[in-house]
Amino acid sequence: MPEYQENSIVQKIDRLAETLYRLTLRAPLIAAAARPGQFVMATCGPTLDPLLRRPFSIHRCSGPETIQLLIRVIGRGTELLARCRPGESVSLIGPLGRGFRLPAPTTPVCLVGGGIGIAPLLFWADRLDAPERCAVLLGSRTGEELTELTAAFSQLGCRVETATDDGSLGHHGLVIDLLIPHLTTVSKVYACGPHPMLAAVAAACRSARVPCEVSLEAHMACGLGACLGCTVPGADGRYLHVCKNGPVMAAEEVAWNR
Amino acid sequence: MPEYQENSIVQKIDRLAETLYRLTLRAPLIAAAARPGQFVMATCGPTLDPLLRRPFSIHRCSGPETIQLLIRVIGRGTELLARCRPGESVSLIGPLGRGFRLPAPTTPVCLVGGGIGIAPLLFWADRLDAPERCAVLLGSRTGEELTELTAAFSQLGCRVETATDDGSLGHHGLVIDLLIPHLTTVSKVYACGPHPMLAAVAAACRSARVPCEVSLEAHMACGLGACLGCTVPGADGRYLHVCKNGPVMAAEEVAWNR
Amino acid sequence: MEPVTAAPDLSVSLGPLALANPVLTASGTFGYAAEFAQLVPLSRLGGVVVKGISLAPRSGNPPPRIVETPCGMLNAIGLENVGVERFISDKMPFLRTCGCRVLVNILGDSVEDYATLAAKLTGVAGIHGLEVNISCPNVKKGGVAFGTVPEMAAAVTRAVKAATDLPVIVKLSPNVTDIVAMAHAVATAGADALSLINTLIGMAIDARTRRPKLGNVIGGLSGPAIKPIALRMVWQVAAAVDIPVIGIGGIGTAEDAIEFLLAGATAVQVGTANFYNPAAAGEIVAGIEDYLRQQGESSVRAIIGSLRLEA
Amino acid sequence: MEPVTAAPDLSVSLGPLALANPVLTASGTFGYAAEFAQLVPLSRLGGVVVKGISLAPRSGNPPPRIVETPCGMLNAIGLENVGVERFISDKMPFLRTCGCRVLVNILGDSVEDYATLAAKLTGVAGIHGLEVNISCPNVKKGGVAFGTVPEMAAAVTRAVKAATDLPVIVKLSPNVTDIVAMAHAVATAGADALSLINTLIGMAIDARTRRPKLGNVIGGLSGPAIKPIALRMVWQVAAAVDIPVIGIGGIGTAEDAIEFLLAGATAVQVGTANFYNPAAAGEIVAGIEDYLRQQGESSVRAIIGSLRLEA
Ligand SMILES: Cc1cc2nc3c(=O)[nH]c(=O)nc-3n(C[C@H](O)[C@H](O)[C@H](O)COP(=O)(O)OP(=O)(O)OC[C@H]3O[C@@H](n4cnc5c(N)ncnc54)[C@H](O)[C@@H]3O)c2cc1C
Ligand SMILES: Cc1cc2nc3c(=O)[nH]c(=O)nc-3n(C[C@H](O)[C@H](O)[C@H](O)COP(=O)(O)OP(=O)(O)OC[C@H]3O[C@@H](n4cnc5c(N)ncnc54)[C@H](O)[C@@H]3O)c2cc1C
Ligand SMILES: Cc1cc2nc3c(=O)[nH]c(=O)nc-3n(C[C@H](O)[C@H](O)[C@H](O)COP(=O)(O)O)c2cc1C
Ligand SMILES: Cc1cc2nc3c(=O)[nH]c(=O)nc-3n(C[C@H](O)[C@H](O)[C@H](O)COP(=O)(O)O)c2cc1C
Ligand code: FES
Ligand code: FES
Repeated sequence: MPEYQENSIVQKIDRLAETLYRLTLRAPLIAAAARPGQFVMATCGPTLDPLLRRPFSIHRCSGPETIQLLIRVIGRGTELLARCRPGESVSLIGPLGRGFRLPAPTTPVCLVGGGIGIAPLLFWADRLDAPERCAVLLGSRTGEELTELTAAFSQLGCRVETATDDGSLGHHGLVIDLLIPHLTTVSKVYACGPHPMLAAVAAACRSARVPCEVSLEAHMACGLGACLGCTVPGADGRYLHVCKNGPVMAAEEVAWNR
Repeated sequence: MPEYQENSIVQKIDRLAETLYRLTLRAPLIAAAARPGQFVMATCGPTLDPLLRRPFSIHRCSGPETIQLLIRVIGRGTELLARCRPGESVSLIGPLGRGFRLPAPTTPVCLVGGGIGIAPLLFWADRLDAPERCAVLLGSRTGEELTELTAAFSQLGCRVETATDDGSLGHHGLVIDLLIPHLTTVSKVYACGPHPMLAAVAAACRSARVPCEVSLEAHMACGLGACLGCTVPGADGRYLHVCKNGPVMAAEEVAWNR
Repeated sequence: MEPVTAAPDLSVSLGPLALANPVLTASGTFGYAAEFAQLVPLSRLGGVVVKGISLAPRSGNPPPRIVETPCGMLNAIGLENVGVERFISDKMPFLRTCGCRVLVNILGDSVEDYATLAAKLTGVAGIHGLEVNISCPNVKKGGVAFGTVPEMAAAVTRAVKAATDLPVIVKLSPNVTDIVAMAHAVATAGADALSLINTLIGMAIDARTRRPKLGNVIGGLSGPAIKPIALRMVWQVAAAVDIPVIGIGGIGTAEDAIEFLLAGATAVQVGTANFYNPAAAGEIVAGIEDYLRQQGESSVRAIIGSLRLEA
Repeated sequence: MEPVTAAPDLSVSLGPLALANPVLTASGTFGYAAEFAQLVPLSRLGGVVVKGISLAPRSGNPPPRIVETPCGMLNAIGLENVGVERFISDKMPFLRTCGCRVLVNILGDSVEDYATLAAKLTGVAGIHGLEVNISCPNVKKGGVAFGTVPEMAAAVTRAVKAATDLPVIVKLSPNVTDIVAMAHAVATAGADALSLINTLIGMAIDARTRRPKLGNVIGGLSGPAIKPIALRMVWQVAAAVDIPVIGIGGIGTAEDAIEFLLAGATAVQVGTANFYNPAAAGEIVAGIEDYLRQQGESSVRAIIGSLRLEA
């Protein structure tokens, strides 16, 4: 699979919520090659501090030559990215990693996203042959964060359900609560979000014998499989490397209890 | 003399030439206390790289609450400053160091500026009691760099003469050539510019027995007299510290030959 | 953990030396304190460590003396200082007024120099302790730095302790294979506390001119770049010795300082950060207080060495 | 100096090993080269040094293994690798096609391990040299790192030299008091070249959770932050030994690389920079060529060690 180091140009930056931004970048090589669930490594600023690139899921290929990133500001790197202005350039490496694998044709599936973990799911919904078969379950702290994203999934024809910690939108509680009723009908679950959410989703799917793919996070230096830094414990006792074995993995590959 | 650490706000940034910028900053405390020849230490970016503040002469107090810096882009710090946009903040420490000392009243004086060394001279001309007595001699690589600056001095009522390396404006040659004829009439010379220019000005003034003050440069960590980093050899064999003993010094204090 | 509402207790003790809070400024980065008086509320600091003082005045190294490096700086000041006599007559009057602890950093060419300096500073009003800089070359031993040979470091420590009744802090050099062995030697020789780290030896070259960027060719590396090394050494030393340790190296924020406290430092010194942010030391005092509230701790002493290693 | 128009000669020799240009990639930062094949024109590099290989496969340290630090990073990978058998069977086929020199970094728990590894790799087609990583603990000597004791480093060097006819480069650890003594010991023991530096030992703590940020608590510091230390050590070692030196540590631009060449390095390795800018090594080759033109030099060999120290 092709990989590029590409100087993308910021085309647009939208603030979706207090700490949530959507970056639209012109990156023709990466846009043409990207598959849902893959990620890019982005340089956050013009100097040597912060030093390392940051991994971000490809949120969407919004045109043949552009990609979008959904960015939650949590530290110095994401803060610098959120200050980008149109016309500036952001160096990207990508598309990287293994993306989502196709479900059986036409069967109903669930996409489960928590917080910033919603990012890769829109691209996936976009590329799934029949979005109507998608139930998209989105969880977040507050409703504000979900407004734009819910609309985007709905536009694709997905059925969207939401859960918020503060009850300001949809179910007042966890997104996993929304998943349980679906497990009797869906043929596959795709989940991305905080580790405890993924663990809960994996456990629920396992009980219900529904195949489940999860997109994991780990601190990364290279994103290329070279530094061996991005380890998570695997179910077989060996270490998995998120950037190469994932970020999307079958839930049963992962050692959830460690 | 008061010194402040002040978060200034960028009000305006003008590009005067290819690599020459004028920054207008709201910094009420520093503006109120500043005297010509003094400088500020400015933070260049939001991260730890570049780490140290950069010294810049106060180019002008353009209003009661604002100061201007004239910035030549030569490296990473100045590059970052030139990318500032109105509304952003720049941390300053100042006003620092010893400025120009007053000449005898009403006698004619010469201000000699080479390249970015012109920066502090405008503030000085501005505050001199009778600008008409000022002959301002400006040298530069090309005329483009001098257009705006010449106009500013002229507006104050100074007589301006220019010299350019490429002959595109005024005298085709060095600014020191412009100084020689004045040395018979002026009571004092104030000079700021590259070290070789200052050495030549100091030598000419010494021959003509005209008192001369020069503004020097040295790499600085603190600007406060604490790190002892900003040394230049003094005429008496001891080291001078540019940030405390200067930046403006009597030419005879400096060991020019070393 | 419950948020605590009473102001947390920030006081700590470096052996015999009590500090109102654990934040000091590092030698050579804060002059003689007067240089920062307009920018920093000195009385809010735990203390200041003044620029290293020698017996005779020193003029220092030829310029350039300072080079910026990635997230750090090299300095080759060459221990320029006014000498002990002028320090006492010219610099102490202001230092006596600054409202915080005053520690004097001393340096010499021989064991005797150190002892003489300690004796001269003992009994001077307003001096609360000595910090012994052993990163200097021992001219009698071919210029090998005192701080790289345990026996030489111990000899300096013993001599200084014998010459003074002031608290004696020995400042370790990081340019060694085994920092714990150095710490042991100095602790056994009677030091009241240790401070570490001094600068790492580095170099920079101007590719265009093919010359060293420092007049002295090599210099000392300081700043955020060295923080991980300093923290590791402080952790190793604090676990190995019974005397208090002061953490130094790249500290610029309260979070940095807290990392050192958790690793076992009883106090910290802020060095290079004073240059790029004179407000740093004050911000760190306030930030430690905030942290203690958030963590529900009523005293800073509760977090010293409280790094959690169990899984 | 006149600008030179003919392409400058970039070739250098590391003792018996000739390189088309002096730019290599550093062990552990370039995988087994295949990982970068789509981003880097491998045949334009002087060579690649592969991830450290041990006799048996190793699974490495628990996560987290990577922490960013100011202008640097800490890694505690724990020498995860596929082991020498799978390296030869699975990784060498690609490496044989990559069009540049291939050096294999080896590591062991004992002198015998190193010798066995060297013997196993000797005669494998496509391997042009061995780089001996002596920053590992000697399990027979209580876990003291081979690279911190001159005699132990010399013993490893002799054993590897006796086991192979490949060029042997010994990679020095910077965590020592006297890097020159280490270099002497290894050179006298027969090393064909030296490479330095490996990472400095560091640490990072999460203030909020009070836990180490690395699963292994301590890790190796690399990146631009350490460049001044690496450059100083390379300068000291290059002046002291007669064998070629490879400079490593924080090199990310041609200017960085040139600093090391001026200090006396015959070649350089690009490490952490491969992560933040995979194009770095290629840019450095091109940038050295530009520099030579600008400086009017027809060969890179003319600038090696050409630092000007006179005033
Ligand atoms: C495969 C993958 C896809 C991701 N997709 C997205 C996305 O689409 N949108 C989004 O906002 N975030 C995403 N993240 C998380 C994102 O990479 C981190 O939030 C980001 O690196 C934080 O950088 P910072 O400098 O702001 O934070 P800091 O905390 O200052 O970063 C310090 C260091 O920790 C690392 N780090 C911190 N948090 C994380 C994390 N959660 N995962 C990995 N490394 C981390 C940083 O990369 C950096 O090296 C993804 C992470 C991975 C591994
Ligand atoms: C008292 C004083 C007043 C000055 N006034 C002005 C002014 O009004 N306008 C202006 O454009 N420049 C002025 N300079 C020069 C200005 O400080 C440098 O051009 C600037 O620091 C370069 O930073 P950089 O990061 O772009 O360059 P880099 O070369 O990347 O800087 C690397 C390091 O070298 C130092 N450095 C580089 N050049 C100089 C220099 N000439 N003097 C001091 N330190 C230097 C930097 O501060 C930094 O620490 C003044 C310098 C001094 C000492
Ligand atoms: C410019 C400068 C001068 C210094 N002078 C001394 C000194 O005189 N005595 C001493 O013990 N340490 C001296 N140091 C070392 C610092 O006190 C401190 O140990 C070191 O800089 C590491 O801390 P930092 O990273 O916070 O700066 C000096 C450091 C700098 C940057
Ligand atoms: C993630 C990582 C893994 C490394 N693995 C090895 C290794 O297996 N063997 C070795 O000799 N050095 C290893 N190193 C050290 C590098 O080869 C190099 O010496 C060091 O990183 C300094 O160079 P740099 O600052 O350019 O990265 C590793 C470094 C990093 C960052
Ligand atoms: S991030 Fe380097 S191996 Fe995965
Ligand atoms: S810049 Fe620190 S003393 Fe002058």
